Amino acid sequence: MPWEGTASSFAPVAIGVLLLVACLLAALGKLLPRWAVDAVATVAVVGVVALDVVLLRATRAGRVVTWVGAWTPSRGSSVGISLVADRLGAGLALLAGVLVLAALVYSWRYFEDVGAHYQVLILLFLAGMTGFVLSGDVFDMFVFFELMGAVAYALTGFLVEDDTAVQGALNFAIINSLGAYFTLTGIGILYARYGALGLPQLGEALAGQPPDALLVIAFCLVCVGFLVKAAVVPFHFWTADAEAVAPTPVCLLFSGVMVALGVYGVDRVYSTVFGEVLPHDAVRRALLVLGALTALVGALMCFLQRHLKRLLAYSTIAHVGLFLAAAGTLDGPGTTGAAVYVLGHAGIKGALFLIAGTVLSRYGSVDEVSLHGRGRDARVMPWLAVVAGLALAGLPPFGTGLGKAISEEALSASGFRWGPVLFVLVSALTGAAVLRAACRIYFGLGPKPQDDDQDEASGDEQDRETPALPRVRATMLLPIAALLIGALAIGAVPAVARGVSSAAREFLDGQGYVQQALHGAAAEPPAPLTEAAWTATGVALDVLSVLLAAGLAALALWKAQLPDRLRTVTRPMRSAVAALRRAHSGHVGDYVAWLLLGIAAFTALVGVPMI
Amino acid sequence: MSRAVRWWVLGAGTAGVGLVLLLAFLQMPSFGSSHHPYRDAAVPAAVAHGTANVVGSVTFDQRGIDTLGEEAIFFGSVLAVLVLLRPEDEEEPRPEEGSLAPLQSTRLFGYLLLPLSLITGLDIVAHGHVTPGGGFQGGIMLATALHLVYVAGRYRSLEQLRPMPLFESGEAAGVAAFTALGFAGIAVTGSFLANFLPYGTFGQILSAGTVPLLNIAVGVAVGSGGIVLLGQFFTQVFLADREKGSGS
Amino acid sequence: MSVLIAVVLTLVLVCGALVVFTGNVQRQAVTLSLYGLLMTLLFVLLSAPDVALSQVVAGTAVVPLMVLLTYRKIRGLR
Amino acid sequence: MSVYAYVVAGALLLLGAIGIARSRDLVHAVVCLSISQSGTYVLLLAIGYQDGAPAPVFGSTSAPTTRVVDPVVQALTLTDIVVSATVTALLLALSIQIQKRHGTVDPDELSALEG
Repeated sequence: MPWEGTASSFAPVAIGVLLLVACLLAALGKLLPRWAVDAVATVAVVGVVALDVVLLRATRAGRVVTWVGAWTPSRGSSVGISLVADRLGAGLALLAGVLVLAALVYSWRYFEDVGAHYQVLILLFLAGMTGFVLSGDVFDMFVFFELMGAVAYALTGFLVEDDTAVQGALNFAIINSLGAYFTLTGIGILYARYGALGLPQLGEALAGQPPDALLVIAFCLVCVGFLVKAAVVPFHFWTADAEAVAPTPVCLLFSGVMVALGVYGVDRVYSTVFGEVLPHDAVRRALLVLGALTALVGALMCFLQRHLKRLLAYSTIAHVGLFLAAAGTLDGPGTTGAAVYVLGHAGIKGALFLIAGTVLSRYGSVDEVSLHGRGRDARVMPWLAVVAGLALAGLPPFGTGLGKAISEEALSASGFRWGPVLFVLVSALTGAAVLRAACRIYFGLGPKPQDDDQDEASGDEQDRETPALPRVRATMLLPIAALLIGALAIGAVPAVARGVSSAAREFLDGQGYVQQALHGAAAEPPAPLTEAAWTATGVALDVLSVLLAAGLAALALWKAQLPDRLRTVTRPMRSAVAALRRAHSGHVGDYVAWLLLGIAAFTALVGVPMI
Repeated sequence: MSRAVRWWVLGAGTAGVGLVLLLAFLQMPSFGSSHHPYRDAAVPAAVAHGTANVVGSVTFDQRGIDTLGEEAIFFGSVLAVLVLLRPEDEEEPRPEEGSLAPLQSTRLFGYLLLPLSLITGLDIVAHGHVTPGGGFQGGIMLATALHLVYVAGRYRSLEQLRPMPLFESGEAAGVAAFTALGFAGIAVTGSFLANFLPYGTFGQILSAGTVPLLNIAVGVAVGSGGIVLLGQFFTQVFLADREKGSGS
Repeated sequence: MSVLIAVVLTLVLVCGALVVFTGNVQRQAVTLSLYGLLMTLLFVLLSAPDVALSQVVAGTAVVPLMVLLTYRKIRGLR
Repeated sequence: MSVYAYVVAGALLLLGAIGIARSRDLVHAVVCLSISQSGTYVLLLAIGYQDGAPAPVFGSTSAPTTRVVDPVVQALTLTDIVVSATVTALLLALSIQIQKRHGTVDPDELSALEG
């Protein structure tokens, strides 16, 4: 039978090892010295990463299906829970493991007086992400989603001494929990009619069903929790508050992989359960509208920020919008582009957050305005920051550039002409914001900006997360360099994009998923796509967005010398921007109101055209 | 945004979501219907594994990894409370003495009920696979039962009875035991969290294979976690009284 | 659907609204405890003894106690 | 009357959300969040209920039969109740820290995270 075999126990062993080591550290943490705690946690994560690599190689021969508790299906039905690792799921689990490893190594020197609790929470966070990505049961995904959430609230508010940390954490907790309850309601509605919780069982039960109101509403409600976690507009308000205050290595995990898991959740549930039932164009339109909206709001807010970590948080929201737009095409090229873009973005954004961490630890602030020219003595960091900014804008041959190129190609091929325009504009805006901040801090370019508007959240009162470090330590520089090189490798090595395209096509094959998980049918992975490579138009559009980013950054740096005529042009836009900024008020009541309105709007967006 | 705008957005959102939910509810099987496909498969599976309490079988045997995830959430949350409420340097927890002594009747009932509720808690944990109950409910019951010592006596005697590090590691031990039983499943039958022990006689205490062991592991974890949780909140309250010097 | 379940459902809804619309946290904790008891009764009527046990232990005793302790701590800090 | 139980569940879910939106105290908001959550419990158990069916626990007297209330939703709910009590404790701990840091737990005064 295809379910036995050693490969099928890799997924539960990975989760089990993480939990066991977390318990060990929690029990013995006080007795062990700090270096021993770090060593144990890092060895455990290295072991899990190795397990993920082996699992990824095992998925090359088709999905690895594990029925937990030996409840393998008989006559096509089972009461147990399946963990189904296809290449995309195993790849995301590996990405999560690598980023957690980078965060742990960075934290060796970054935190001084942290007890064993920090490492235990990081291990539980990885267990939650691994379980969420590999699970083949929608309630099980909800449980690991809650595990990721609870640990993330604690990690966000970890530095309780910092004033804003705890409030950002509580906003994050309340909105994420409420979103999760709507997901549970959707699961309940689906369970009421079909009496199944597993993705394969639901996929088989729903095949051939007419798309009535219950199915549309169940799909939309189940997606709410994932869309909140992915920080899609209008559920995104918690992200900037949480990431502005969370410790830097934790932000690396939030922006690098946790938000991408939200988009993965929506896609996984759609392709395995609702793929045959809900018409593609209704769902495609909804995801593209949400994606475009998120990308634009994220990019605009990103360009307006002066607090480095909020700037990067809004850039993450902008890129999640791009992932959702690309994956929203619901076809091979689009999903490939989104997956490559997620991998590239994880490396670049992770490196940028760690660089922001070094800025905070060396200069005691993350406020771009007050740090003007403070970083002139740095030698290596300025160039890493500039390269990362250009890569964020889509500089070839970085993975972000390749992901952007493939996604643009996919969107224009499926008839959405505005796709490439959106991608170029958004990546240029976010790249420009990072370049502006880097040049201002490290090279002191442009005039010293005077502190004009005070109401805006400047990064000045951000407490130092560690005692002042004379120079950046190797264990902090190493992860930054490794993440940048990783992002470069994803774009430069053609085998990566080809492998991801084959994984994306396997991911979209809902029928194959059901047949293999439930009936043990052999499934050989599909051939890679030819589009999954650099193209002339792709490179041209990438270079265009990089130049646009550089231009916008220069414009922002020297905006004081702009002739007055140009500034009057931006007068009407200014009031709209002020309204947008006020909407991000930090008030949990507003966020709940937007959450409810967002749920109603998303359901109408998907359902109304189908009536 | 201003309160007025928030009201409008909230009103629209609530109306919209209300309509969405109502539309779905109208198309769901009516309340009390007999259409439960998952139950039709779960009950025979539980009986096959000798578990009289089918809910216990679904929780610990059929959907074991769900419960492992819930255990991890419980463990993470208690740890988070420990992290978030850790006393800063200028606050060290010393409970105030000389507060109101409990009434004689409270002392009597407290000390009478203490052993009774502890035994009930243990019974609910141990019989989780036969009668309603289990590790989760029994664990919380044990945690709250221990606090009868404070209700009937003084907080200091409660503190002596529950050294905090013991219960912190007790919780970690419970979760570790649950995961270890999962790995034992792989060692014996090659599948994680498999029910590899003999199923015993249906309806008796020695039945349902690993379900009672998992129940006990969860009872230990949830019991010690509950004590740690309540301990943190009590310590915080006494901190406030010490700073203000007011009676507790 | 038996009348008793309908009555208890209505009581649960009314008590839930009461909890939500009580401004003072201290009174809210007591109402929450009452709400927990009503939920326990509802779960017994829905023949879910395990869940009723879970609710009476967690929802009626532990959560209101922690809310009260939090309220005491916050009032003490003011 | 067959949807009344589901309507009560949906109402509790929305009541909690409304409570958070209009709350002037974060501890009050956390309690409203737990009311929302109890809405999902009522929904799940209402889905699992069957008229006249006994509880899914077989004693020495009651022989095993599949004519019982759905045990699966009960298993999902029972663990969720206890675990969410600790997540509520986590949120209460956060609100204590907010009081310590900001001297207030009123969301209106706390909107310091502007922009």
